[in-house]
Amino acid sequence: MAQVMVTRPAVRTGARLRRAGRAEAFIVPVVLLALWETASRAGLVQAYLLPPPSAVVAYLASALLSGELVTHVAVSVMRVLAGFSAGVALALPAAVAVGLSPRAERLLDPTLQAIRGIPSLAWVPLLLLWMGIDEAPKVTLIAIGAFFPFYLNLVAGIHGIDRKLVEVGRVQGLSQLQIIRHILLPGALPSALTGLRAGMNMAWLFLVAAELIAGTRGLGFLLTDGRELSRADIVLGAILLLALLGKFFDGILKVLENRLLRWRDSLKEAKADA
Amino acid sequence: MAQVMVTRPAVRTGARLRRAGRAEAFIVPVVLLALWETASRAGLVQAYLLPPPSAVVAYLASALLSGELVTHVAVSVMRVLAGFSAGVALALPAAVAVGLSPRAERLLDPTLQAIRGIPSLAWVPLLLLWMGIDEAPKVTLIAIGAFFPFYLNLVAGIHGIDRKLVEVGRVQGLSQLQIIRHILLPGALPSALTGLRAGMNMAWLFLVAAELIAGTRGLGFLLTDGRELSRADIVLGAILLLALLGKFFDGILKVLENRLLRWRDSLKEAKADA
Amino acid sequence: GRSGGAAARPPEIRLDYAYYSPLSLVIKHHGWMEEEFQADGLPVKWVLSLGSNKAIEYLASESADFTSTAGAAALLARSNGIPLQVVYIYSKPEWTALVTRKDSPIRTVADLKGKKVAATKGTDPYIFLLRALDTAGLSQSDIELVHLQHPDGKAALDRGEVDAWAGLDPHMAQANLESGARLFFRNPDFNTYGFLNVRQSYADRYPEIVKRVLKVYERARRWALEHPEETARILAEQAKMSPEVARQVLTRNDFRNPIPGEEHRRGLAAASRILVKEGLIKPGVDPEKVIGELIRPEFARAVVQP
Amino acid sequence: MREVLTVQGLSKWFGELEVLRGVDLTVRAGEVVCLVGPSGCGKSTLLRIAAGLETVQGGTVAVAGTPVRGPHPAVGVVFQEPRLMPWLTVAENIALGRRLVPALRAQVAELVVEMGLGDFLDALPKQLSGGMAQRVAIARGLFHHPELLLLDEPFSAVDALTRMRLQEMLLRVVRTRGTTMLLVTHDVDEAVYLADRVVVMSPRPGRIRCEIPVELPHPRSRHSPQLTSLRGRVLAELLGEWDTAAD
Amino acid sequence: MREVLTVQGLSKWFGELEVLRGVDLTVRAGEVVCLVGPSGCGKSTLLRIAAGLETVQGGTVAVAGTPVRGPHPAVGVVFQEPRLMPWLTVAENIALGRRLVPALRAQVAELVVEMGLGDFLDALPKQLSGGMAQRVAIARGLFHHPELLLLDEPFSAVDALTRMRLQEMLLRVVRTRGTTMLLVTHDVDEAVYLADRVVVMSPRPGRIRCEIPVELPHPRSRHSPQLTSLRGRVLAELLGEWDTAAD
Ligand SMILES: Nc1ncnc2c1ncn2[C@@H]1O[C@H](COP(=O)(O)OP(=O)(O)OP(=O)(O)O)[C@@H](O)[C@H]1O
Ligand SMILES: Nc1ncnc2c1ncn2[C@@H]1O[C@H](COP(=O)(O)OP(=O)(O)OP(=O)(O)O)[C@@H](O)[C@H]1O
Ligand SMILES: [Mg+2]
Ligand SMILES: [Mg+2]
Repeated sequence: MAQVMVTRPAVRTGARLRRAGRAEAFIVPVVLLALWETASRAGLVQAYLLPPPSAVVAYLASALLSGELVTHVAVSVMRVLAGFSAGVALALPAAVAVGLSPRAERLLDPTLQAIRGIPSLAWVPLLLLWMGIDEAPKVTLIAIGAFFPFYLNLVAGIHGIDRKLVEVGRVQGLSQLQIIRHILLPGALPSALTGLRAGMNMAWLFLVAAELIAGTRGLGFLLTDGRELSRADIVLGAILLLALLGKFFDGILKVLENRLLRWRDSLKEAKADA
Repeated sequence: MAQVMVTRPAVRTGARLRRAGRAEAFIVPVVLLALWETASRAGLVQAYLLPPPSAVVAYLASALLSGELVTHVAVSVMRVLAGFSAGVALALPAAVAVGLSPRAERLLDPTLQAIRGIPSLAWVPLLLLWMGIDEAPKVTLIAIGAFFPFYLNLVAGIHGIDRKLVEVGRVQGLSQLQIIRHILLPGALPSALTGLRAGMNMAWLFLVAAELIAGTRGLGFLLTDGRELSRADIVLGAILLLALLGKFFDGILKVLENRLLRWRDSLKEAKADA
Repeated sequence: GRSGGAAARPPEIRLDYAYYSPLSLVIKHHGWMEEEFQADGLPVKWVLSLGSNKAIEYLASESADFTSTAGAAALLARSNGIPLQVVYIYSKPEWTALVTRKDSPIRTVADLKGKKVAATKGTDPYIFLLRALDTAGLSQSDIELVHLQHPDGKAALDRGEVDAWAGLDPHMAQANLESGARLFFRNPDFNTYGFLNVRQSYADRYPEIVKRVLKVYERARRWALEHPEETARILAEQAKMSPEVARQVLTRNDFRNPIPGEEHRRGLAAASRILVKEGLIKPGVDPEKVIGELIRPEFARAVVQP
Repeated sequence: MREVLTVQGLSKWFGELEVLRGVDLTVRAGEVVCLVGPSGCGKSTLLRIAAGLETVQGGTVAVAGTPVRGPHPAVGVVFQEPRLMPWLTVAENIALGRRLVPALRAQVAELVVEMGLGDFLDALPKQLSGGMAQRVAIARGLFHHPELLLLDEPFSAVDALTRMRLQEMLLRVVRTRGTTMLLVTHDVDEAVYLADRVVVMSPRPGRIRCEIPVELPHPRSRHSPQLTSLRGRVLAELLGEWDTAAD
Repeated sequence: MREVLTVQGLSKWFGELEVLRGVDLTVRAGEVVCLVGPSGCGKSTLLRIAAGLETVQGGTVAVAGTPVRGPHPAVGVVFQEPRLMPWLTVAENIALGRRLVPALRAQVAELVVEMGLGDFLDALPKQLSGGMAQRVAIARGLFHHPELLLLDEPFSAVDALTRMRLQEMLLRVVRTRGTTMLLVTHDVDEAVYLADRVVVMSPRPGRIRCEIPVELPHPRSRHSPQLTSLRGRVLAELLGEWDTAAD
């Protein structure tokens, strides 16, 4: 009988593995970009319809040098962060109420679910009407976008909490508020974090509609503007930046998720511990 | 010492309570509609900006009589269902792979997360380029919308599964496929159902962008058309229908959710059992 | 109150600029509007309109007070109850035409029979298409109309998804330069002009302000007539167009008659017949009456010197 | 003596399943009552009802003379499963709901050492063995000094020696704080060693089959002939019911 | 006799925590070995390693001569907690992963009756008492007829009489199917009654303190003097270690 299971040397689980992991993340995008560039150069698609990545990068570089890009990105990031925070801050009490009280659920949930069905583009004329054309309607629209995924996931998370744990809180003499704070919210945390990530995503998606409202700055504006001007390089540059920024903020939330959920004894954490 | 805890009479938990619950759902929307109608009639808002609900209903009634509305609704419902099914069908294997294999996660997840950041409007020119102007790009766009919420929630659900239960499957000699089928998927079901509902929502949201592509029918088209023609009653009628249809399909999924999750010993089911 | 006359003044001057209104770009570029109202301490707020329907939304929701649209869009809005009026014609643009691919066999409007044609419903190119069909004795049912947003129409044409496209500048100019797309049917009179609109109540309340804004527009118009090259440069720069596209677009703008009048009334009347036929104007609305209410030439007459 | 827990004519159904039928039970201040009975007879259910966690179909339950309508602040519960919050450390679980200021932490630490878990104050539940988790749950139940403590098989997952140590600790708590205890156990030795009274339940639908007083002063010797004979009586009662049920 | 489980020089750390130190253990075909030791000494960990669920830092583990690299089809495990799938009924949990065709269902039903859970074939886990859930878990472990069965405190949540019935059932399984068993328990009576050999572990880091063979034929009498004296020996070993550890 031979030596059986030896743990993998500590080194592998450390920096080296993580670096390998990061590298793997680039395989798919790099292959896609290479295909696209080749197709463009080979004339399979017209450059004015789908300019090659190099042309997009060239545009981005020039816009970066002119300082314009920084403004667009900064403005959009500010809007998304403001709207996202507002949406999440409103969704939290709503979800707690609906998650806990069947009465609140009957009263609020159907209406919220219906409002959830209103597409971002449909909000534009309404918000314009109510709030004019400054920052308020834009941030509000983004907040609406971020509200629902977080709300939905948090309600589901609260509904899914093990009744047994809530009973512990009750017999330990915790107040309703303490139960919410110490049991329901942490217990619903995995769902809430999924909701946070989905809400952040939605905030970025709604940004484009928001920046249809009388804007001249921001990535959403850049996208619409590029289309209006038939500038495929601008359109693709904006898409690229939106995708990267979305990914970046999602990445931050993912790190947060990994940290906050270390206590779990689940598949994910089992892998991480190994 | 008096009689203490008597269960509530069975009647209340039955039909009566349910009926009361349904009625409560209408309080908020009815109040909102009444306010809006009053504001319109009192001249607080111009009818050309925000026509009163009665005007919107009048438009819907006329469109219903002309048969036009039925077509719009039918076409949109078909597109949403087709796109939703396709998106979910694709997200399932992707989520299972990413949920189970850290390698698949490293390889696929970052790219998917970036693609998730591309807003619906940005997809329109790309899909047009790849798929032309028929049904294919519309359904594809809706599928893209439905894909991500389901994917994200299912991955989170699989990652959150109690490692202990998976171990049971392994020692009971279940194959990897059996573990997925009998443990991971049912265990991730609560999250998956949340994702299904979010995906259905996203499908309706993406519908509007999809119907910008060479459509003459569908609720998304109606919305865009109404805006193009400065017809606020059409815009609001379309919004109303989108909200109601979204709510309707969400309701179906919610019923499904309640049925499929009866096994849970959670807050929600505790309330339902009581 | 309404009696204020010259004394009444809004808190700020809110107006739009648009890539399809070269004069607005010229004014913004030179800062003439700010210059005009500086002495009064009135701030000027610019809003970018990315299309007629957005410009109308800004006007209707009182987010802006002067906005630029195509004439047909203003007509539709007025017929749907939005109380706007045209006070100035910023251009007689030939911004739309029928376009096909370089190698397409389509030569005349008659060739469109049974073909797929892309257009955006309710917009100038759409009306242009229907009027063009009319000249060849065709109607909408003789072609297969494909509803596409302007930039999407251009792409669809290029990819052969459609046989022709009711194009709009600058997409049209670009298609022409990029892939040699042909403008096979042109007629400047079938375009419905570039309207500068205000809300009726605003015009009633602040007639002096309206005149002074138009005065600035006049200044820009004269300057543009005198400096076509520089105007093209401004257009290229502000609207991120290549210089060639900007030059081509500018050649299709005619700045000579800024006063709303009979010419425009006729143009709108012709357009309105199409709009009524297509059901885009609500039944029960009298187009003649609407056009009468829409056109308000008094301010331009007072400002424009022949 | 004052009645801390009074149960009269209690009946409980879970849907179609009759679990308790006409249960009467009284626990007086300072008493230790042990509840034994076959698995599934309704012991946990009875405890949960006393804790205010279940509705009933008939009968009355009162704690210190007040009808039970929900969890009572003076009643502590140690559930049959550890039920630790997986996101809290051992110390945080024990002081659930309170901020772990240094003074409180010191108190918790003391209790944790008494439980033989000295090194695990800051461990997460997933890092504990079964018996360790159970001991944390006991510490949590004791921590807020309840007047009445309901314990559901609290020592089922610990080894014989740890169990003895914990039994002594419980008796010490009764002696020093005057805590009243109702303890479910399936270990008959444990029941007769700890209890002032052993209550034997019949198989489902659970009724009180008999109450066996254990009138021996503490400290008791675990192998005294009196305890051995009591043990025999309790087993016989259990066995009798078992045989009845098997018919 | 053939060695079914062979453990040599096993050492296991959880991060900074040394749990097992140089453990050697052999279980031969048809043997019943009981593992006793203080709570937290590494009994469950040792079982989990034998089941192929943990990596180790040193030493070898083999089942039927083959190094363990993961769960082995011929090894069954009954975990310390019931670990039932909450979405499956009792019958589905027992037949986990297989479609409940009528023939299979009949087999399951038979086992369920043997476990004293006759009426609960279609109940959900949330409708079971603690002891009932544990019995379902035992049934699941037995159901696929493993050659080697690892049981982690399988009877900790059931009453004395059910426990005896289940012990007899296990012995019957050993006799009729020749199943080999490694059983963790903290009940010394149970250990000496069931085992061919009792293995005593020391406190963490767990080592094998001693092995006490029980060379008495079955059926044994629970109160025979031999068993009582063996019980004393085991307790003394445990206690000895306890005292050593307490120093
Ligand atoms: N939530 C529930 N829904 C339905 N039935 C239940 C529920 N909880 C318990 N039961 C049933 O009630 C009966 C009594 O359960 P209880 O947990 O009180 O038993 P117990 O005496 O504590 O048993 P054990 O010693 O095995 O823990 C059991 O038959 C069980 O199936
Ligand atoms: N996943 C884990 N991570 C970190 N430490 C762990 C983990 N699992 C167990 N331990 C530690 O390993 C030690 C042994 O645990 P194990 O569960 O094997 O004990 P045990 O002998 O079964 O105890 P008990 O009789 O209480 O069940 C304990 O100190 C525990 O804290
Ligand atoms: Mg119980
Ligand atoms: Mg253990």
